[in-house]
Parts: sequence; C-alpha cells; structure tokens
Amino acid sequence: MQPLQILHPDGTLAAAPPVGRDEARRLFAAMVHARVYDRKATAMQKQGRLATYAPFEGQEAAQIGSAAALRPDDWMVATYRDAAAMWMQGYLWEDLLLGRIGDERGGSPPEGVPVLPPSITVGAHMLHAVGLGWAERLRGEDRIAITYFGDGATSEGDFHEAMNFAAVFTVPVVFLCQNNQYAISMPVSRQTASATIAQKADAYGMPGVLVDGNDVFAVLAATAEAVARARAGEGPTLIEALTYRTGPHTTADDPGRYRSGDEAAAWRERDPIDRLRAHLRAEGAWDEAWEQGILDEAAAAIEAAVARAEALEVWHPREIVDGMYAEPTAPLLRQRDALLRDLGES
Amino acid sequence: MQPLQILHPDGTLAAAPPVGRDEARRLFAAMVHARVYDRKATAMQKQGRLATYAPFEGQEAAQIGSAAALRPDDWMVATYRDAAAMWMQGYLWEDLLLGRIGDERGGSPPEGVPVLPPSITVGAHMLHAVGLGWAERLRGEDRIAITYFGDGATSEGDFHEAMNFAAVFTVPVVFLCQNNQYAISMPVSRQTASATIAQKADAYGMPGVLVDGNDVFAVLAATAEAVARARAGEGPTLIEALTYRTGPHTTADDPGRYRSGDEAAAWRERDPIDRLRAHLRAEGAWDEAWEQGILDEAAAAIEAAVARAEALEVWHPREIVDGMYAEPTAPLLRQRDALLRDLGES
Amino acid sequence: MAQAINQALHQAMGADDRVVLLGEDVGRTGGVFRVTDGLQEAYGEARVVDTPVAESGIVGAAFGMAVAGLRPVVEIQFMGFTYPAYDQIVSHVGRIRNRSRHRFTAPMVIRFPYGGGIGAAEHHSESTEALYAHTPGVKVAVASGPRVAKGLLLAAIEDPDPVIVMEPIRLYRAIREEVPDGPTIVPLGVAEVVRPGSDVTVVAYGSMLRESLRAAEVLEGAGVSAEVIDLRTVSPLDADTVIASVERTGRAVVVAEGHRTAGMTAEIAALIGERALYSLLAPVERVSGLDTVVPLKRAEQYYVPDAARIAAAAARTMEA
Amino acid sequence: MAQAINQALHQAMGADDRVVLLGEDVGRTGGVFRVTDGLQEAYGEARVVDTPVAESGIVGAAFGMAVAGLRPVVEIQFMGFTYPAYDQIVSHVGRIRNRSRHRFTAPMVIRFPYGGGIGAAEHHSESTEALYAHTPGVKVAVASGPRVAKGLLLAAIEDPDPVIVMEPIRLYRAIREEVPDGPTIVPLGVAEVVRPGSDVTVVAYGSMLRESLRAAEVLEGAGVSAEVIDLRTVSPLDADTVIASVERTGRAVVVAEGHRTAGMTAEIAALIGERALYSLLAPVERVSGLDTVVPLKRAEQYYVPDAARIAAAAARTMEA
Ligand SMILES: Cc1ncc(C[n+]2csc(CCOP(=O)(O)OP(=O)(O)O)c2C)c(N)n1
Ligand SMILES: Cc1ncc(C[n+]2csc(CCOP(=O)(O)OP(=O)(O)O)c2C)c(N)n1
Ligand SMILES: [Mg+2]
Ligand SMILES: [Mg+2]
Repeated sequence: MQPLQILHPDGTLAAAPPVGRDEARRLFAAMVHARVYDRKATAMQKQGRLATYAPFEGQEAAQIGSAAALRPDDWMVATYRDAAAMWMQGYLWEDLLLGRIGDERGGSPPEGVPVLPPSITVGAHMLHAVGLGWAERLRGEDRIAITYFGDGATSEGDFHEAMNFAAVFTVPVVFLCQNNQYAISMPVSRQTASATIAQKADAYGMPGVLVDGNDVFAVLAATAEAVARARAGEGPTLIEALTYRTGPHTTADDPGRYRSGDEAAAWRERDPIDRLRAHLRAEGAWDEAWEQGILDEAAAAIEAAVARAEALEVWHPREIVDGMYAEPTAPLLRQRDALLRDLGES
Repeated sequence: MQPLQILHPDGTLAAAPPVGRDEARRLFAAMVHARVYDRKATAMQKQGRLATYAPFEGQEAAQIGSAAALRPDDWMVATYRDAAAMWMQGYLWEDLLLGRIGDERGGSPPEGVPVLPPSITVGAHMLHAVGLGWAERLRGEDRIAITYFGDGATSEGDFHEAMNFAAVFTVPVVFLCQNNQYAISMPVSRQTASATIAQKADAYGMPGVLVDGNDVFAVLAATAEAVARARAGEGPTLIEALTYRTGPHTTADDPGRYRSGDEAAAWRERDPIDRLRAHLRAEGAWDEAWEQGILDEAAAAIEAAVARAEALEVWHPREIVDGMYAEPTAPLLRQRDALLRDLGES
Repeated sequence: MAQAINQALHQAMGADDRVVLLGEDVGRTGGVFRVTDGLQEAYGEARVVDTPVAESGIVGAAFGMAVAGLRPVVEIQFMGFTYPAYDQIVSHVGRIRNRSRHRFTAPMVIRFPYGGGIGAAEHHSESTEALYAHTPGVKVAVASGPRVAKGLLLAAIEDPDPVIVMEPIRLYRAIREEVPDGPTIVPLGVAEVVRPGSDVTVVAYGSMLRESLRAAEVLEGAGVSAEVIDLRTVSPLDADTVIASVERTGRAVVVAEGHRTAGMTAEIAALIGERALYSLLAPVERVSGLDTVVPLKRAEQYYVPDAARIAAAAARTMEA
Repeated sequence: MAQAINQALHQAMGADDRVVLLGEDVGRTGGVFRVTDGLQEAYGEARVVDTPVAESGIVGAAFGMAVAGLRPVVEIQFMGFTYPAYDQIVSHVGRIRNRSRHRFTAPMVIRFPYGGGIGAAEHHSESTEALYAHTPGVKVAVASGPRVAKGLLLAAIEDPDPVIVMEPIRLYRAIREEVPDGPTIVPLGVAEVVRPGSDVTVVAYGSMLRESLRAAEVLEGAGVSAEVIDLRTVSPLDADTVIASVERTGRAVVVAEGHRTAGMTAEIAALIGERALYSLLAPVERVSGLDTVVPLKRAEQYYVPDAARIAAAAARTMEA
C-alpha cells in the first residue's frame, strides 16, 4: 500500500490540493498556532506548572488536517496527545491546560462543544465514538463521530471491538490512527506484524486508507472522503496517518533510550509545517510577516488561556464529592462531612 | 476466497487425500465414536443426569480432522463444544462428562494429557494457547499449541490480542475457528461484516486459511500444514473451518427461534460422517458390519465412562477450600470450619 | 420475575424512545432467560439490538450512546461475563460525569442475572456485587423479587447516572408475586424493612432475601423475632435504615452470597460496628459465600448460604 | 524502593531461568519507573519482553506460560491499566488450580505501581486492592518500603500460586532503607508489628504504613502509644496478628487509601468486630479514600489519607 500524498516533502504538488488558497492558509495558521501551544505547554511542564504533558509536535498535519474535514457539530473522541484536533473542534486551550494542571474542570469544554475530555486510557475511547455516532444514526441525525488514537492503541482489544461494532452496525464513525511510529518506547514493528495498520480494516469489512500524515492536504482529503461516507450512511472508515512525534512520549520520557537521532532527523525533514510553508511560498501565498503575525497572535491567545487557567482557584474540599452523581449520595455526604471535620472546616 | 476442499459432499475426491486408507478409516471411526458420545450426552442431559450440554454434532470433521494433525504432546485449549477434539488429544470421556455433571474433578485430565479443561468463557482462552506455545518456544521445545473457538469468539477483544501476540512473537500456535454459522442465536453475518473470518489473519500479518470444515481431509491437510509451520518456528496460522452445528446451542436452546429448517436440512446434506462414508464405500473400505462394530465399541466405551463418572461420590464439604491454592490459606480454613460447624460436621 | 422485568422494559420503551436495548441474543430469541421476549417485535431491530459477542464493546458503545443522550439498557448474559467490560465500567461509565464536571453524563443501565442456586456451569453463578459497590460513580441495585425488580429497573432507567441492576437467576421463574401493572418506581438508595422484628436484624438483598425470610420463620418458631431488611441497593447503601434497626434489636446478621473477604457483608458489618457499637449485644454475624470459586452443581449447596445457615447465625447472636 | 525491586528481579532471574518478565516498555527503557532497568541487557529479549499495549493479552499469555511451567512476572504499567486484564485474572488466573483440581497451576506474579501522592493523571492513582482481595485464587501483597518490597516479590515469585504485588508509586524514589543484599523472603500472609504500642492499634499497609508511623509519632507526643501493624498481604489477610493486638489495646484505626465502600478498611473493621468485639473500648475508626474518583493533582490531598487524619482518628478512639 502506498500512502496517499498530495504535497511532496519539498512542498511541490503530487496532485491537486483539496482546498483553495485561503483555506490552505487557514490550515497553515492553525498548525502554527497549535505548535505554539505545544511548545508553551512543554515549557510550562518544565517549569513545574503542568503535571506531565504529551507533546504532539510533528503531528500537526494529521490532527489539523483531519479535524478540518468535520462539521462543527460532529463528535470527537481523542487522546492525551490530540490537543490540536480537539482545539480545532472547539475545545479551549485553557481547558486543555487545566486538565494538565491537574484540575477536573479541564474536562468540561464549553457547552455545545461536541468533544469529550481527552482519553488517558489507551483503547477504550474508540468504542465511545462508535456509540456516539450510532446514537446519531438512530435518531436520524447526520452528525458523525471521529476518534483519534495511536499505533499502540491498535493492540488493545477495544480497538477490535470498536472496529467490529462500527462495521456490523454501519455506524457513521471515522477511525483516525496517527501512526507516529512509537508507543512510548515500542516501535510499531513490535506492536503488530502487519505491514500497515490501514490493512486491518479489511478484517472488519471496512475500507482502510493509508495517508502521509505529515501532508495536511492528503489527510484532509482522506478524512473528508471518510466523513462523507459516514454522513451518507455508508459506515466507518479506518485512516492510518503516517507521522512522527518529534519530541518525547511525555515530558517524563527520554526518547534517546529507544530511537536514533538519525531517524528523528530524517522525520524532521518531513515536518508538516515546513512542507506547507514551502508550498504556500511557491504559490506566493506566504511571507514572513504573515507568519510572524500568526505567531504573535497565537502567543497572545495562549498566554491569555494560560492566565485564565492558572487564575482558577482550587475548588473547596466541600466540592470533592460533587462530581460523582447528579446529587451526592448519602454515603458521599457522610464522607465529605468527615473530611471537612478532619480539615477543621466543618 | 474459496474454501479448501478435498472431499466433495458426495464423497468423491477433489484432490488427493492427505492420508492413506487405514488412516482414513481411523478418522471415520473416531468421528463415529465422537458422535455416539455426543448423542449419549444429549440424552443424559434430557434425563437430568447432566447440567447443560453443548452438542457438537455436525462438527466432527472439524474437530477430529484438526486434532489428528497433532503430536500427542502438543497443547490444546478448547471450548465447551470441543469434546471430540479434546478426546482425540487424550482427555477422557468420563472427565468431560464429570464437568457436565457439575463436578470440578472433570477439569483434571490424566497426568500428562496436554489439554486444558474446556473454556466456558468465550475468547479468553485463545491467549492461554499463545502463552503455552510461547513457553515451549522459549524453552527450545518444538511442542506447539492449538486453540479452538467459534465464530462468535472472534468478536471478543481477546481474540484480537491473542492473534496479535502470536504474530508479533512468532508463537507456534494454530488458531482453529469452527465457524458453525451461529453464536447462540446470532448468525455470523451479524457477528462481523467481513466476508470471511480467515481474512482477519491478514490484519496480523499471519496466514489465514479457509477450509470446508465438514471435509475431514481438508481440515486435516490445512491443520497439518499450519502445525508444520508452527513447529518449524514460522509462527501462527488462522484456520477457518466452515461447518454447522446440527443441534441446538446447548440443551437449553431452541434453534427454531432463529434459523430455518431448510438451512439445517441443507447442511445435513453435507454431514461429515456421511461424506467420509461415501468415500470409503467407493474405495471398498467400508461395510455396514465394520461401522456397526465401531458403534458397538463406542457405546460400550462410553457407557463405561458414564458409569465411572456417575459412580464418583460428591466430595466431602471439607474439601471445598482445597482447590484454591497449593495450601488453603488461613481465612479459607476458618471459613471451612464455620461451614462444617453449620453442617453439623465439625 | 422475568415477566415483571419484561413488563418494565416494555413500559420504559413505550414511554421514552430514547430507551434502547443492547445485548447478546436479546432480540431474536428474547435472551437466555426470555427477559427481553417480544421487545424486538414491538420496537424493532434498531432499538433492540442483538450484538456481537463482545462485552466491552457492548458497554463501551452503550456508554457513547448515553453520552449522546440516549438511555441504553444493556444486558450482559451472566454476571461472570461482565468482567471483560469492567474497564469500561470503572474507567469510563462511572467517571465521565466527574471527569467533565457534569458536562457529559452516562445515564445507562447494565443489567444481568447473577448468583447461584441452579447448578449452572462455571462463571454462571457469580455474585461479585462488592466489586461494583467499590466502583465510584455507578449505583448498584439488586432485585429480590418481581415487584422490586420492576421498580428498581424503572428507577434505574430514569436515573441520571449509570445503574447496575442485578437479577438473581434462581428467582426468574421461581417467584410469583402481585406486581402493579403501571410503571412503579422503587427508589434507589432506600432499604425496606420487609419484616419487622425486635430481637435480631437480618440484613439481606437479592437472592438472600427469600432465604432470610424463611430463616425468620424458623426463628419465630424458636421464639426469636427477626427483623428482615431488604437493602435493594448496595450502592448507595442505606445505612440509616440498618443502623436504626440494629439500635433497636442489638443484634445483626448480614447476609450475601458473594465472597467473604471485602464483600458486602464486610461493609455492612463495618458500618454497624462504626455507628451502632454501643447497641450491640453480640458480634455481628456474617453469612456469606466463601473465598472460593462458586462450586459446580454437585457441591454448590455448600457455598450458597441458605435459611438454615442464616437462622443458625441469628441463634448465635442470641446466645452471646 | 525501585532499586530494591530491581535487585529482587535480578536475583530471581539469575537463579531460575523459568522466570521471564513481560510488560509494556519493561525492556528497552527499563519501565516507566526504571524498575526493570538493565534486565533486558542482562537476560535478553526472550526473557525480558516488551509487549504490545494490551493488558489482557499480557496477562492471558503469561498465564499460558505459567501453566506450561514458566514463572512469568508481569508488569502492568499502572494499577488503573489492570482493569482490561481483570477478566483474565478473575476468570482464569485465579481459577485454573481449582478448575483442574491441581492438575494445572499458574504460578505467576502480576506487579504494578499503585496509589496517589504524586499528582499523576487520571487512572494513575488507583488503589483498588479490595477488588483483588475479593478475587478468589490470587494472593495480594502490598509493599510498604524497599525491604518489604524485595522480600514480598521474591516470595511471590516462589509461590506456587498467582500473586499480585502492589508497589506504592510515591515510594519508588522516596524511601531509602537498608535492604539485605541476598535473596530475602517476606512470607505471604504474615503481618508485621512494625511499632509496638499499647493504647491503640493502627492497621495499615503499603503507602499508608509510613503515614501511620508518622501518626504514631504525633500520637506519642500527645501521650498516646500506638501499635502499628503492616499487613503486607491483604489476601490472605493475617487476622490473628490484628486481633491479638486489638485485644491488647482495645482500640483500632484501620487505614487504606482505596475507596471506602467494600474496601479493605471494611474487611478489617468487620474482622475486628467479629473476633474482638468484647475488647473494643471504642468503635473502630476507618481512615480511607473516598467513594470518588481519585482527584487530580490540585485536590488529591483531600482524598489520600495522611498522618494527620490517622492521628485524629486515633485520638477519637481515645476519647470514646
Ligand atoms: C489501557 C492503558 N494501558 C497503558 C497505558 C500507558 N500508556 C500511555 S500512552 C501509551 C502508549 C500509547 O501509544 P500510541 O497508541 O501509539 O499513542 P501515542 O502515545 O504514540 O500517541 C501507553 C502504553 C494507558 N494509558 N492505558
Ligand atoms: C465472555 C463470554 N461472553 C458470553 C458468553 C455466553 N456465551 C456462551 S457460548 C456463546 C456463543 C459463542 O459462539 P461461538 O463462539 O460461535 O461458539 P459456538 O457456541 O457456536 O461453538 C455465548 C455468547 C460466554 N460464555 N463468555
Ligand atoms: Mg504512537
Ligand atoms: Mg458458532
């Protein structure tokens, strides 16, 4: 299987892009914006202002390109590494940061944003997307669901059950696998003996598509097609986007223990932002000032998000039992009272 | 994919059989013997002498043909419906019956018989076969493992994890799926949207083979090849044997609620024993007296097994805690004493 | 009891088209115990869904449906087959509300047969409700007969949070009882004093209620007045009703057929010790299953508590 | 503590080539907490196996290996990721011996970090040992420091039955302690009186031992002599040591960071009520986590019990 490619690594075109110039510029701006966030979050973690953080640098095209194919009311269920995609679908940077600061309120996007809080467990969440899409179909709505996951996640039993349910019940869901070559320290070649992840779709009677995940046009085109299929009632699609995480698994990880500098350097040559920039420049659609403007705007927006997130006071211990049920149960109320007594707050 | 076939349903040959005449007769005898057991067990259940029972009539070729490809020391991990295969590998009828009578001692085959007690949960046991085969490989032994499961079991996450582990670690294991068209009431078309189960192998980078499961020669040939691959260190194979359970799912089930008489009748035309009989007769290797001899011998052997199983006394309540650990723990001993006190036996 | 549950499902599906059923063999055959009989005919294949054999898949997909605003009612064929779905339940079903601070919720029901008494195959006699009571964010109701089964299930379907509803296998066909025709609710988290008494409190639920009532009759014959409480939900647990009773009687027997260590009898006994210590005239007696696998048919009776063991335990509290 | 565990694994693998390790990232990187550092270099990829991300797969395959006669030691990356393997553990690992009446056995170890205290992400602070204590056929050991961690792990590897070994995350780097160089065993099922005392018994294990010892010091300052017991295994639970102590002190505080309902504090409190009721001068105090998800970093301290809460509970028993 050859991955679908529209933009060559040097920025020349292999095929007609799926979007016009303005939209291409918008995609570029979004990718740059996301990278600013990612670097800021990484820096904050080093300063001890975030708990662990899972950087996505290198995967911007896979996330932004795919999310750009969605309608604003489509459901999204993604992971700890998919902040860029979630933000594209309406999740706020400040809420993403809050989660990383270690505050449950980060799991609560603005009302109406159809994006679930990031999944920390690997695998289980794909089934949630199946249920969401299925529910819409049962109601006769044409909203679809998309779920993001990594190469490692394809080993979990829940991946299998999600793919199977989606295909058996013709659920409108797109499975977007970012094969970033590693699951923590494990290369994808030790995760599965199949040549590609895309080919796993056939086991479920579902189309599987392999795309160059650092080619934002290819990702967008493939996702748009899958979304259209789903919306038309033709069922699920598995997309494997080949990409690479430039940084560590999380800020607690040292990739030097398991991968070579050469490999990382080779992938850096395929950087998704550089690639689109080269294309835009060749088209006369890019100049340095414009990019600087995006960077400045992004920095300001993200600083503001950081400020809002960090300004939020820790909730009062009284609230500790409030999240579990619509109304705290009798045992929880007793436990809360005992806690407040112990804290001298009752 | 066309299923491998060596014996046509009318008993004529599509290709050269994998075994000579004596071995063919031995296979016939084993299938007949197994059917006598199956019918006896079904009858006993109706008389209330067994708890539920899951009949395998119609699946004799799939079980006997595959088990015939094994070496006596190869591991087998099979299900509640695979008594014929287990018996071929050394499990005793009386132990199989004991389990169905509701006695744990049925889970204990004679020492040295490399067959685990039948799996009642669907799916989990395939991983056990992977571990068994893997252990042998680590020790440098050439014993392999085979695991039996149904079409329904392929939906469980553990099927996926077992297939994936087996392929990634080149484990000597054979996955033998008896696609008997139903998982209780669910037809295989509602279990998966893929055209075959065999094609699922490709998702794991493993060969998948489709065979006519009512053709004992085809099953034997395909299994022998998979066993040889495994033994040679070339890793796992998935075999899908197309077959049909003639009877109900278990003695508590009424297949009339979910499948047509026509369908069952069509499959009866493909009965594995009739088919081999037709072949042997054409070869001059069958006569009625010989078959009657097998039937009589089988009936006697099975009656003796029934007698031994039914003669076993229920264990004393004192023994209730004895199976959990090598030595009963202190809490278990206290619980046993309390039980004996309550029973007035202390 | 199967019929009462079937009636509850009919009423819920008729009243609210957000209610959908999912499970193995629930549609065409109406389930192993025929609890969902006739529902697929009545409400169609889209709302009564025969699923592949994949419990994590069933629960995980139903969870997504619930988040999207449906009211899925999942059947797992036997309690022993809920374990492959345990991760979905503990990590997601019970957590989405807290994880999103109420932005997303999962109002769904997971119901299944549980417990011994019919000599079933291995894995078919589990009673591990303690596991689910120990799982934050879900509620756990246990039916003790047709009326309670119907009322708890309807309450569970209406509840804004996920509820597990357990149905004793051995009662499906065994108990006949008047059940109100209309949609009746048994509130979650409220125990019922089923039989008043003054000497000893017997706390039970589910399959053990009937045994406890039988024990109470035996005890009455021996001049001991037993108060029998049906907990009805083990999470949240209505400790107030239990404590009030023990404060009156001064003696308690707690009964559950699940394993002993860290089981429900531990929790109830601990609560009594915590809140009614000074009322206790005798140690709380725990009557429970053992810390063994539930034995198969031939020895099952040694495992599952019965009226005789409950009565004997009560008698011991009287002697202390 | 990580180093002591690493040493135990080195010794076990060196002494017995049936011992193999399996887990996510255990080889090349030596695990998230570097507990298995250097083992793959020393014993090769065949015996120190980096697995795909599939917990049921890891446990299920290791189970098969154990049945075949190896001694697999499985690492699950965090306790919260044991749940996908729960079915394998409860339905197979804990049952094969009984199912086959000793013909087949599964001598294997499942070890993992557990508990809070480092402000980790969701699912990374679980302490649900009650679940495994409620699971027949497995034993459950909980390390409280380097020496005990090493000794329990070596005992677990030698044990003829499956053993779960839990390691408090927050102690991996936090505790330094003399650990005997040689292969030392801490027997399973035997509690240790870590600090003798006469007024009140504090029963703890794992991460809560250190907090309990700190509480004992605080209490000593207040003139209260606390006896601190490290259970070391929660299944089987050494009730005799606990009861003997409570019979002397007449007061008890039981501590565990897991959820409260049907948790380990319930079991221990129930045992005390059962066997030492007449010695009790005050209700047993349970100090535990709440029936909530463990809060994230910013509010975690409200959930996880600490020395102050333990000391306060002990003080309450003195006032009663
Ligand atoms: C069920 C579960 N098992 C293990 C983990 C620990 N873990 C976190 S991320 C990860 C690797 C996932 O790899 P992949 O799916 O490729 O995603 P990536 O991190 O590369 O984006 C693992 C094993 C987890 N979070 N959940
Ligand atoms: C984990 C689990 N889920 C559900 C069941 C209940 N159950 C028993 S057999 C069966 C159908 C299995 O179908 P298949 O794998 O095709 O095997 P067959 O019975 O046809 O031989 C089901 C759902 C079970 N035993 N285990
Ligand atoms: Mg990855
Ligand atoms: Mg089948």
